[in-house]
Amino acid sequence: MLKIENLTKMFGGLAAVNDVSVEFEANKVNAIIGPNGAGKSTFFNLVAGTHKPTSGRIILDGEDITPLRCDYIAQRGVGRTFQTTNLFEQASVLDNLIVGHRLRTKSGLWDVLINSKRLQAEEKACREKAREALNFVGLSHVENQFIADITQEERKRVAFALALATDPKIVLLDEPAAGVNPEETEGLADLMRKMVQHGLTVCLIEHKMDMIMGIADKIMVLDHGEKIAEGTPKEVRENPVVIEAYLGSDEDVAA
Amino acid sequence: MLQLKNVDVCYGSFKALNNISLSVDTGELVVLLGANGAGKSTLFNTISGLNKPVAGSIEFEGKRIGGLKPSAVVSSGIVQCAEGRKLFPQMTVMQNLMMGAYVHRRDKAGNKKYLDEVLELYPILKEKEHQPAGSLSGGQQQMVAIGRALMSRPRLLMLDEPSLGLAPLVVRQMFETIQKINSLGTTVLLAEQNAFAALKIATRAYVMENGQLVMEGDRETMLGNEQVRKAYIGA
Amino acid sequence: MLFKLGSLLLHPAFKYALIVLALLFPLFASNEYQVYVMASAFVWAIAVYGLNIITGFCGQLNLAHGGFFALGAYTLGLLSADYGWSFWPAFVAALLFTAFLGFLVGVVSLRLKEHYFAIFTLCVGFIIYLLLDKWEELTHGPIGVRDIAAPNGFGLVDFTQTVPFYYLVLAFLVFAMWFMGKLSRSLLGRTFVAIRNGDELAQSLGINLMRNKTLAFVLSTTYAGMAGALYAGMIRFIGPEDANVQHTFDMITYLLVGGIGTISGPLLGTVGIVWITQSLQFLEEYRMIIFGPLLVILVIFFPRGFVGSFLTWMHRESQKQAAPSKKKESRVSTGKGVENNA
Amino acid sequence: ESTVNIGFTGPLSGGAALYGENTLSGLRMAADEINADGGFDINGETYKVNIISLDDRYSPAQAATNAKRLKQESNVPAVFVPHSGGIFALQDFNEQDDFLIMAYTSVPTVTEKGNSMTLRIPPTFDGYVKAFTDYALEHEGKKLGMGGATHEYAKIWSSMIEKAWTSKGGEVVANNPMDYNKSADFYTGVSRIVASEPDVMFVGGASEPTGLVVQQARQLGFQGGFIVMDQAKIDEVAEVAGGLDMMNGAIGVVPLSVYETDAAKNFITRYEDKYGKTPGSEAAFNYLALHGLVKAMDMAETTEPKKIRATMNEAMSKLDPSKNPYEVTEVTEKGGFVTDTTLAVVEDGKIVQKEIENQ
Amino acid sequence: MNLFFQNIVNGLTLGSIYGLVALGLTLVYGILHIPNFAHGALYMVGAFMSYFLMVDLGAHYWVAMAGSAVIVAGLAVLCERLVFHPLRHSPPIHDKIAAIGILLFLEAVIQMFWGSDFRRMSSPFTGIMNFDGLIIPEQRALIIVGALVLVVALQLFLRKTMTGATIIAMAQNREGAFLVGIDANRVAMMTFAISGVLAAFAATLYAPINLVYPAMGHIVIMKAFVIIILGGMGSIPGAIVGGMIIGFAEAFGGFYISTSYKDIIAFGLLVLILSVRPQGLFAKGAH
Ligand SMILES: Nc1ncnc2c1ncn2[C@@H]1O[C@H](COP(=O)(O)OP(=O)(O)OP(=O)(O)O)[C@@H](O)[C@H]1O
Ligand SMILES: Nc1ncnc2c1ncn2[C@@H]1O[C@H](COP(=O)(O)OP(=O)(O)OP(=O)(O)O)[C@@H](O)[C@H]1O
Ligand SMILES: [Mg+2]
Ligand SMILES: [Mg+2]
Repeated sequence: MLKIENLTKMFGGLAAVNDVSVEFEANKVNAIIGPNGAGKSTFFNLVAGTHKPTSGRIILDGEDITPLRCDYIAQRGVGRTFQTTNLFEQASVLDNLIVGHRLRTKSGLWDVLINSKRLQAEEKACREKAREALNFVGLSHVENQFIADITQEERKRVAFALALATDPKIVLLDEPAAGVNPEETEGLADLMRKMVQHGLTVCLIEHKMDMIMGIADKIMVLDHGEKIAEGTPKEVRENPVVIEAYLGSDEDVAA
Repeated sequence: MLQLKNVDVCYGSFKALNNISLSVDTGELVVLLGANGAGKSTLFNTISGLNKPVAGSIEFEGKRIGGLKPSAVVSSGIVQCAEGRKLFPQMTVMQNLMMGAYVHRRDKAGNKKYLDEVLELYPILKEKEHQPAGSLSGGQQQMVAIGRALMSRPRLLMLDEPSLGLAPLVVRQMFETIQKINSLGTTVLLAEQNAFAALKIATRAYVMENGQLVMEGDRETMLGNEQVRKAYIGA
Repeated sequence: MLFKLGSLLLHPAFKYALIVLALLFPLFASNEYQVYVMASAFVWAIAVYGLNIITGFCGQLNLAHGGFFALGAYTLGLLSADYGWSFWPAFVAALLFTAFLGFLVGVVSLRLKEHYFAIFTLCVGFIIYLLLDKWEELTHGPIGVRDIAAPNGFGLVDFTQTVPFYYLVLAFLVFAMWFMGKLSRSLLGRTFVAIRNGDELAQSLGINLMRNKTLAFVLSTTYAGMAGALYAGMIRFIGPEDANVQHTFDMITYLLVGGIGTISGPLLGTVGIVWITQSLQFLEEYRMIIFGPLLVILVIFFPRGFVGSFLTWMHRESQKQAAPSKKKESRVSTGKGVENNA
Repeated sequence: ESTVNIGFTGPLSGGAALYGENTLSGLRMAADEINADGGFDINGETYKVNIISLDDRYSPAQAATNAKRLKQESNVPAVFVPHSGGIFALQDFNEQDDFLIMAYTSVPTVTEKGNSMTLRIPPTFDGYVKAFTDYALEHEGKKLGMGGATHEYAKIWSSMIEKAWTSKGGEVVANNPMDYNKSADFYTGVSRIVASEPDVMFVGGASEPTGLVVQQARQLGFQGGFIVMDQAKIDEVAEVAGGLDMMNGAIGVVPLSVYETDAAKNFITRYEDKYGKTPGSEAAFNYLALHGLVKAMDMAETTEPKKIRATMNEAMSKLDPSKNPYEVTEVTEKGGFVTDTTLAVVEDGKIVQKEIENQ
Repeated sequence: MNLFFQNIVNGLTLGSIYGLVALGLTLVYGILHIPNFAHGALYMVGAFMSYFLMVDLGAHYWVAMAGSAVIVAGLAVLCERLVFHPLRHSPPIHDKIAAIGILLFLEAVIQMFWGSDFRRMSSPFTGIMNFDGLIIPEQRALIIVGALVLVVALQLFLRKTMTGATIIAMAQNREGAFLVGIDANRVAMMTFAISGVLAAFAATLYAPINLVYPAMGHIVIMKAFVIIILGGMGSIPGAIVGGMIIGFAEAFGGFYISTSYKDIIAFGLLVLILSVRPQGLFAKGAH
């Protein structure tokens, strides 16, 4: 599905991502963990095209997407969320979501001017897509509320919905459960499982080990920009290098 | 030592804190549990003087501090280490720590002593003292933030989600040092999502929901409580 | 009660009522001067709608707007005065030219962010002014352009008369507002708003930043050009001072006071402030002593402008009425507070 | 007793406010005098004059709006406008709306375009140009450095000077106009002109910045004379430049203060009493224009603009000399006031009025 | 050759003034993120206050300068308290409009008291130094030296004093500053006060070789904005270097190309530089 070959990103003298090769399978939850500053977010930024890699290749479903700009990559089916999502506070949840499907539409200025059939159809499609995504994340009941009036966890779900509205094949989620309590974390994990059931591939950065261990099919561990381990949760958890660099030996606290 | 009675705080028409009464005794390590948006940060900011209560009273060591300016609260001995660290990114680690001593700026000798203590607690900061704080890793930044707070010589240290976004290894170290700080005599009020780790080092805990305190108890009671386990610790 | 009144204002029929009111205005007006002021307010309002597209929707504070307004006026003025074009072809040329120049400026400037973009465009506006002032061979320099053609009425109406001109401007204004309304609800408008909320997020949604920002910029300069051309046809004398940065600030004020990013705000703000300034004329040189603080007070107490504040209030009220109180349920207890005794 | 309203639109705030205020001060003074004298009469009824002034911040569009308002709400027969942009904008509709434009500008085109309801108050500057160039070529030298201002009025002046200078065999060694109203500093511009070693410098915008230009030219070692554009008044220029000694060899219009006539002296004293400062020509010209206008209404026995315009020539010729500091004697067909062209030169630190030699 | 040096002196004089005005602007921007469009009005008020103290009250030049600095600092603090402080949570466009409100108000008030006449203020430094044909009037030399002294003093204040450190802390993280007990209001007021003092000094230094009138701030403030963008918003060395770039561009462009195009040269330069370096010359990375 997503194949990364020798990916490197330098910021000045610093190798934020260093010669990472990895392959993510379709229809799985692929997690990335690692200490702070290991290059996880940078890795996502490279895949999504926000940053251009210094060297290496990114191949999505057999197509080399390395040179593409990020809006084209989004059109190829890469959706993502950010650690902090900026939504338009003074507009309703639904209004915020409609634009999510914009990349699948074609109408432009001229359509607005003559109020074309195409525009009407596409607007309808976008609205339906937004409702569908909202329904998927379980927030149909807040559709008319202002973003300013919904809770933190609901915002995270809206951010998911926004990524889903783009009709992605693969979604990149950057610390979606940061600052979310265990019960709600579980809810988000369920949501990710549901995405996979619906044929999506999930890529996830998280520090919450219990969650990762519970839902990940495969984990990649980054440290100082380098891949130090890769495997199933069980393999990773028992990997001495990972314990040394990231988990620590006391399982209690990590849990 | 710290006493809140019937405190209300509003953001515009939204009531973020509703009739909060809470107390912290000298030497305790009190944990405040609560979901996102429960109002933990709001409570801390209110105690710190960043928000003004619309009703109720806040007393610290017998003096009313509700409604004082943040600078006055810091001088009186309550120091907050806020969510998101709030460091001065272009200043060096040392400058950041020294800014922490701002309210005691005239006492040069005292500051030296506290600085040594902080560096003893976090030896890594000594190595990085001339680096800009913004260039450190997340965990190191959190250390600077706590170190800076300690430089203000708090008698009550308030820590707002210090483990947020940190790697498990670092989180564990973080809790260890919090316990250490507490055992050295500083009273601590700690807000956490990471309930299990927090409760393990706590004397007492409160649970907060939708701007209200809904439960209170010591460590054992809380750890034993079924509902708390389910909602805040996970299976 | 107030809420009911408010919903009346939001009723779709209300805008037709407004149009009828505007159509009848010349009959109510006690003299031609009032019609004239209203017509000039409408001209400015058209330009402010342009500013609303790039600044209100797309979030890029464009301080060259007054410059583009003047370019529209000059294109029409020079083509008609020096090259003998009649009004309407020159009008179309003015639209095309401001759109084209907007494209060029947009491509260069929209790479910049926030304050940098704002100040950069401030400088572009100033350069436009300097060019109009100094490039005498083309623009007549400080002497300005005279004998500009008035809109020809094809023998049916005489647009040099104030009242017919008022209706002409009104027609353009209604068109500008109509288009703006359509735009704001369309996918394109939503795309602009997405960009305002953040470049990164917008891009991750597959939105081509430069193309959309440039489109918004070109649209806004075209609006400015249209307003400028109408202005030239109204005053029929233009000079470099028409490109003064002050005009840009005036337009931002109109936009902000009315309600940035709203549909009716720009009109309300423009007409309101134009009349306020007219009615403060009796204070002569001291009127800025009143107007300055008034501006500050408006900005502090109505940060979203009159229309924006109203809309937010209406939304809150309607939510309240729809769902009186939605209690979040408690996780650990049955919702009563701690009996605290400490 | 009735009132006739007279309109004024000009800059009363913003960068050109001083100019607008000075203009208005002349009008106010004349109106006060007329009213203190008991007004004037039309067909037996006594009328007082009421000046209604509106600010236009130098904007032609605002001037047009103001004029509409003045006409519609106060039914003014005449509107005083002290800037050519505003005048051009008003000329678009003043015949149709039926009011006189009292234009204070010496730009010749305002009366050349054939607007039947425009009166140009100051003389056009063609006369000065000729006289100044002749004098300078004869007494100072052949090399001219041009350092005039860049506003519309100064531009027209400069181009006429340049033409006159070269056509009479002079040489323009530098042409470096400067923005007198907005410049932060003239040193650069002036040093560029001085570097070309001219015998004479053409300067002039508002008096005070002109003073700075003169001062800086002297500081940079310029020894020659100046041709001073009529907007600047030699006495005011000298005050800023650091005294008349700095201005030896300067040629300009005779400042009001040097006019030897009783009318002028008398006007200056009254103006100084009233406003506590020395009047400039914009005050004096507008003062006499309002007196002339009222005289015309008095004589025509009407406030109808067309009839006023028709009587204007006669009214000016009969105007009480004490109300006519510039001794305007006549109004041309096209609406221009006629005054004698004058010329003054600074010699040995004194302003000396010179006869203009006829060609 | 002398002409070349003459232009260097001209460039230095202009650059010093522009730099001083830009310094106050960049300070307020860097610390409080307010693009203070009213700064030019403070500059203008500074000139009028010195004029008033010198000409109407007969104070000595230096006394007038100090007095004016105190008054303008107070005025700037008032602006902060009454206008910018209530707007601290608003989007930046609101600050800009409010600042324009202040500007209109201040100009109108000054005009009410002093009218809009061009006024002339002289200083005790009227001599002219002549170095073998290179002419430097004393006041111009004073401007250059004064700007230098002020910049060094400001740097020392910010780097070496605790009070200066609080200002820097506030610039880097407002809430962090609260948390260590810095009184943010005091710092905000102090920042505005310093910007006011700088504006008053710049105006008083410059007034003797220029004219004093209500609109005198317009062009200077436009240039100051160009300068701080050029130098990187919030950067102190950037403001000085930017000031010098514009000063020299005007002096040399005005001399060797054309005076009437010198403004186009300055603004064109900015467009050119920003097209190549979108963050300005001295920006400390992206926000
Ligand atoms: N735009 C940038 N310019 C320069 N350095 C950068 C940039 N973005 C990231 N870095 C550096 O690259 C390294 C990796 O950062 P990254 O954000 O990818 O870490 P992370 O693994 O996501 O950490 P965390 O878990 O704290 O979010 C860090 O040292 C960071 O300082
Ligand atoms: N400045 C503000 N204006 C309006 N509402 C606010 C503001 N700050 C917080 N709130 C609201 O007050 C409530 C409590 O927020 P607070 O930040 O105190 O929660 P918290 O318990 O600290 O949550 P978290 O775990 O996310 O830090 C939330 O509903 C939040 O949306
Ligand atoms: Mg990250
Ligand atoms: Mg919080």
